Amino acid sequence: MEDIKETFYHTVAPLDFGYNYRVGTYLQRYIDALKDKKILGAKCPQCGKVVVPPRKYCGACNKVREEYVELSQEGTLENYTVGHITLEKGQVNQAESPYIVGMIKLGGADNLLVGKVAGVSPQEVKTGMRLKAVWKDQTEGEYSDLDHFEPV
Amino acid sequence: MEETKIVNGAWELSTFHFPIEGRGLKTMLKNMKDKKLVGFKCPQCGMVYMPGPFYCRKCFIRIDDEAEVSDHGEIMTFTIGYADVRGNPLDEPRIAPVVKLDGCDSWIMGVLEGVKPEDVHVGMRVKVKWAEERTGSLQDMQYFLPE
Amino acid sequence: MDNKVAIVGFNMASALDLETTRERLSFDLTRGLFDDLGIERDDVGTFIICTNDFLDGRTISNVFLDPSVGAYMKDESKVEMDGLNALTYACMRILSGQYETALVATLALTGTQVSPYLHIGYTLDASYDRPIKLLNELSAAALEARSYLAKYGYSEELLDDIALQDLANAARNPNQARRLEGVSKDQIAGSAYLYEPLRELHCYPATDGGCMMLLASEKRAKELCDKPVWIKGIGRSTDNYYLGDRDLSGSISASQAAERAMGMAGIKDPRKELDFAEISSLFAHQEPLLAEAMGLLEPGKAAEAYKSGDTAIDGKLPINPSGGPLGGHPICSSGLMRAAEAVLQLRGEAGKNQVEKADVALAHGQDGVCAQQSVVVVLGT
Amino acid sequence: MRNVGIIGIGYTPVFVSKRKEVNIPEMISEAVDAGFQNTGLTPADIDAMVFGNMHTFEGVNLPHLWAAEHIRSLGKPVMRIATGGTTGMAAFHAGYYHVASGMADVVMVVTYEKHSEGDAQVGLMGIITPEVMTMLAAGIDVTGGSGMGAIGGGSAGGISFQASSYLYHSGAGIEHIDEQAALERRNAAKNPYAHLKDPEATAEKIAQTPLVSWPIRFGHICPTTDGATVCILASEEKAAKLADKVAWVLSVANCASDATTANLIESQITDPAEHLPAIIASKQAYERAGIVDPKKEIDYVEIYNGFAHQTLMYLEKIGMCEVGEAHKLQEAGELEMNGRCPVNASGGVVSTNSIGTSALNRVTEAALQVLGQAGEHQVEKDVHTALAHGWGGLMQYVTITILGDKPKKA
Repeated sequence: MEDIKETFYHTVAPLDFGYNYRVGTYLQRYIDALKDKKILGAKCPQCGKVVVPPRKYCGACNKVREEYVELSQEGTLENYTVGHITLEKGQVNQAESPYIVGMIKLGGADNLLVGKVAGVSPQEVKTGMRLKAVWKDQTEGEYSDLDHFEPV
Repeated sequence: MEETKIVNGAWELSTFHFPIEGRGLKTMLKNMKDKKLVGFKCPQCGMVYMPGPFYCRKCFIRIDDEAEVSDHGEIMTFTIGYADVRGNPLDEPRIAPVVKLDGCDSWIMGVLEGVKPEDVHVGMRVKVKWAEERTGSLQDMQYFLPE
Repeated sequence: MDNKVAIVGFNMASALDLETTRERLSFDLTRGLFDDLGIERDDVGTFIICTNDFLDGRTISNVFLDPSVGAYMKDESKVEMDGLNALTYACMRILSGQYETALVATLALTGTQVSPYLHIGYTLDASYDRPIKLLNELSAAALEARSYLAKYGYSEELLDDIALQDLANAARNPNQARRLEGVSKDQIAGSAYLYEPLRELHCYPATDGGCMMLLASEKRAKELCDKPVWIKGIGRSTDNYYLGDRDLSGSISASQAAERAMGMAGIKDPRKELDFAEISSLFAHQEPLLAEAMGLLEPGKAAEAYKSGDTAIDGKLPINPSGGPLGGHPICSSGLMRAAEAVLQLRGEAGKNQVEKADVALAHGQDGVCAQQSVVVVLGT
Repeated sequence: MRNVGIIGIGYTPVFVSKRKEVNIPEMISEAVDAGFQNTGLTPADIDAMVFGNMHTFEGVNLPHLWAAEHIRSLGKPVMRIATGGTTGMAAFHAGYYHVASGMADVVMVVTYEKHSEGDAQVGLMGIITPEVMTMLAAGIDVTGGSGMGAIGGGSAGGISFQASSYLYHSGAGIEHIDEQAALERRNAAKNPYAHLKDPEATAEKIAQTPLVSWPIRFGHICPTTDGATVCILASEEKAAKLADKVAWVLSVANCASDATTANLIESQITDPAEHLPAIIASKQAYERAGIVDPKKEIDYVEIYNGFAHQTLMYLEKIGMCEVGEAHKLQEAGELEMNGRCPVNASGGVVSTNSIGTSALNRVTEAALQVLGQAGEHQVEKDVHTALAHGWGGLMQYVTITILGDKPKKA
């Protein structure tokens, strides 16, 4: 019986191919507002629902969202998970300490924003908590300007 | 319209471990030490492939029979390279033929020396120039020369 | 679709490490299938390959696979989703009348060649979710799991009960990759949290695998095999990408896909008319969630159903008697393997996992984060 | 088999090298919008969708998922097809089979590429990276340095072998490739959806561009383009209700061979210039469409020519002329828009290549000619039947679609 694995090459390709993604017109507005410590949503002219972050099409209504709406910086934690691992390049590693990923309903929005939740322990976090946005001191027009959410 | 911000991403190929078929190539390299070219022959249609895959494209059956191939052959097509893979100009144009070796049905790509670019042509007979010291690598087969 | 296209045969393999290459896996499985059916590659009219470039680590991942599935100088195309979508396309090609037979060829080496989680990573919104780095396949599934548990006030114990049933079924199934003999509830409940409430044994394992399936028209099917299994209905649908826009406690894609498939098959009361279901539940909670969305489980009754054994092999409506994707999930092949497992049951060849009455079955496949897309196929004898 | 027709086409407003303002879904949505606007249809009219592109070129897996809202696919079946350069037409064929099988009545096919966000060289390298790495590990020099196995000695290796072999077998010269590139760039100048346009292009101008790998020059090579294309297909019954004019699909066919650029992992047995798959697929397509003599019965051809020699080469493979005749037709002016065998009035792929759309654009451009809606680049002769061709992979895939101004008789 031939040793099948002996007939193979086991190849690695020490390459990561890079890409440069344009954020597009809607997320650019969102990022610009983050610099001013504001959170923007976009409103559908038909159903009136506001989504955050803003996106061009309301899929349900087949309408272009044209109006940007400033949202409250406070909201309710509707759903969350406590991460015990990290996934970097698809590899599972133990996290240094457990951390919280939340889905937050901001005042004025009709959908949930996925955000990092801090300032509360993983044992004490629960749905229904009121949270507020915490900003970086120096905002730079980056997604990371909105650092995390913490209990009000 | 205005340009918008760029965020970076990557295709993380570095995390892959690829198992690649190697029987044909390993067999070929191993035998080159003795200036021999060895492919594999389909027991049904008689097609000779080098490097030999483990199955026949046409008959769709396993191939396990080795077959020796000549180090002489014929140019099926060729190109003359003026730039490297990154598009930078080469110092000297390089003639790269695709050769069908006698006794083999698959084609092999290589480099042709000893002939001017304007004299190379399809159908030209060529032979392998073997290295004096051979190690069982493709460097053993240095290049093609006109027959 | 009254008995116009049938599954006449398949050949599959799955393991945590198959010790093979893509070419060898596809050749070995296809050759084996041809030998079983006594056919050659000229007997196949058209080939649908189903692989994914990000899993194969290659642009145009079918480039080297055409010859190794027998498609040299043949009609071939590639679907880049779950295998049941490739089955759908093969089915269309036969229904059009252009071809009598079609080979569906699916494979992925997501056990040994690449992390299975990368592939979902690349589906994320490149201009937002990827730079934010909070969502990945596992965190998204965990959010979905909590949403589902919270909806009916289920405890996390339900996840252990589901996983136990699946892993015990998988342990008896020679086609499965993860076979944990004597698996216990404590073992599951004691496995490490990845993202709460999901623990390691609530999640699919990284798996190598492939599945080749031959479909045929009514006429050819009867010539090629004694026990053709008929495709009675197919349904597919798509949900929004954005998790924050979706109700994660249910699945619109699965309910719409199931409604369409059952509509085509003429099934009005799935709980009565279906004999069992093979569902692509990649995480324990997805099994009742998807079953509920497809009308197979009464909403809010999942905890009872799993405790009472209604979903077990000898239950009222067995779900994943094969063990489902918790026993092995070679991406791209996984949904097609659900269909293949259903065929084994319908032919009465499922061995230790055979359900008693097996005449009509449902197979489900999914793509994207939290089953953004679903495909449902109804099969019958 | 049910008759299937093209009832609508939508392009992004421009096909250019860099769309710097929009993200991927926003760009695709422009073509989807155009599809709806041009036909007066709404998403409610669409039963199913087929989506295609080459996703490693942008590093987005299954982009139809992210773009679901933007392509208006919520609640709809969407099938993703990708087969290299043939992706656009392979997706079209999938749309065709959706309708022909009776599984859907109206199908929208969506394709795109946003090359500027990735690197086309990277995308193409990605086809054989593991194989190349294996060859390196086995001591084979693949960088064009020394020894055997250098991939064609240059960047356009595989294609150069094809072009070189084609010139040998046809008797054409490099000047004919120059002229073909010039002819198509001149045509492109009349097409608002083309990328490289040059109304003054001449063979002499093309001949001044540097040689990459004989006989391929820079001037023979396609650009990389950002753009998206949509095509809507319908059953005969639905088409009668939804459209005034229909380009009917008379047949589709495709064929795959082995990878035809020699590397040392997979032996090559197929001549890239003989291109058997093109011969097989076109014969099948003619047979299915009931065409006996394509030279007489096909009025217009769109060839997928990532490289300019391929227009001439494939005209011969698909039987529009005998081997060795294409360059003579070119010399006689017959390939021009006012010629007897007009080809690539759109400017072809050599002028515009957003790769996921490229093979679909061959179909949509052929359809526009059949419909008489090609505007400034409408050819002079009446177009009753047209053929669209695509190639992809490592030169081993071919797709063919034949369109007509009347549905096929049952």
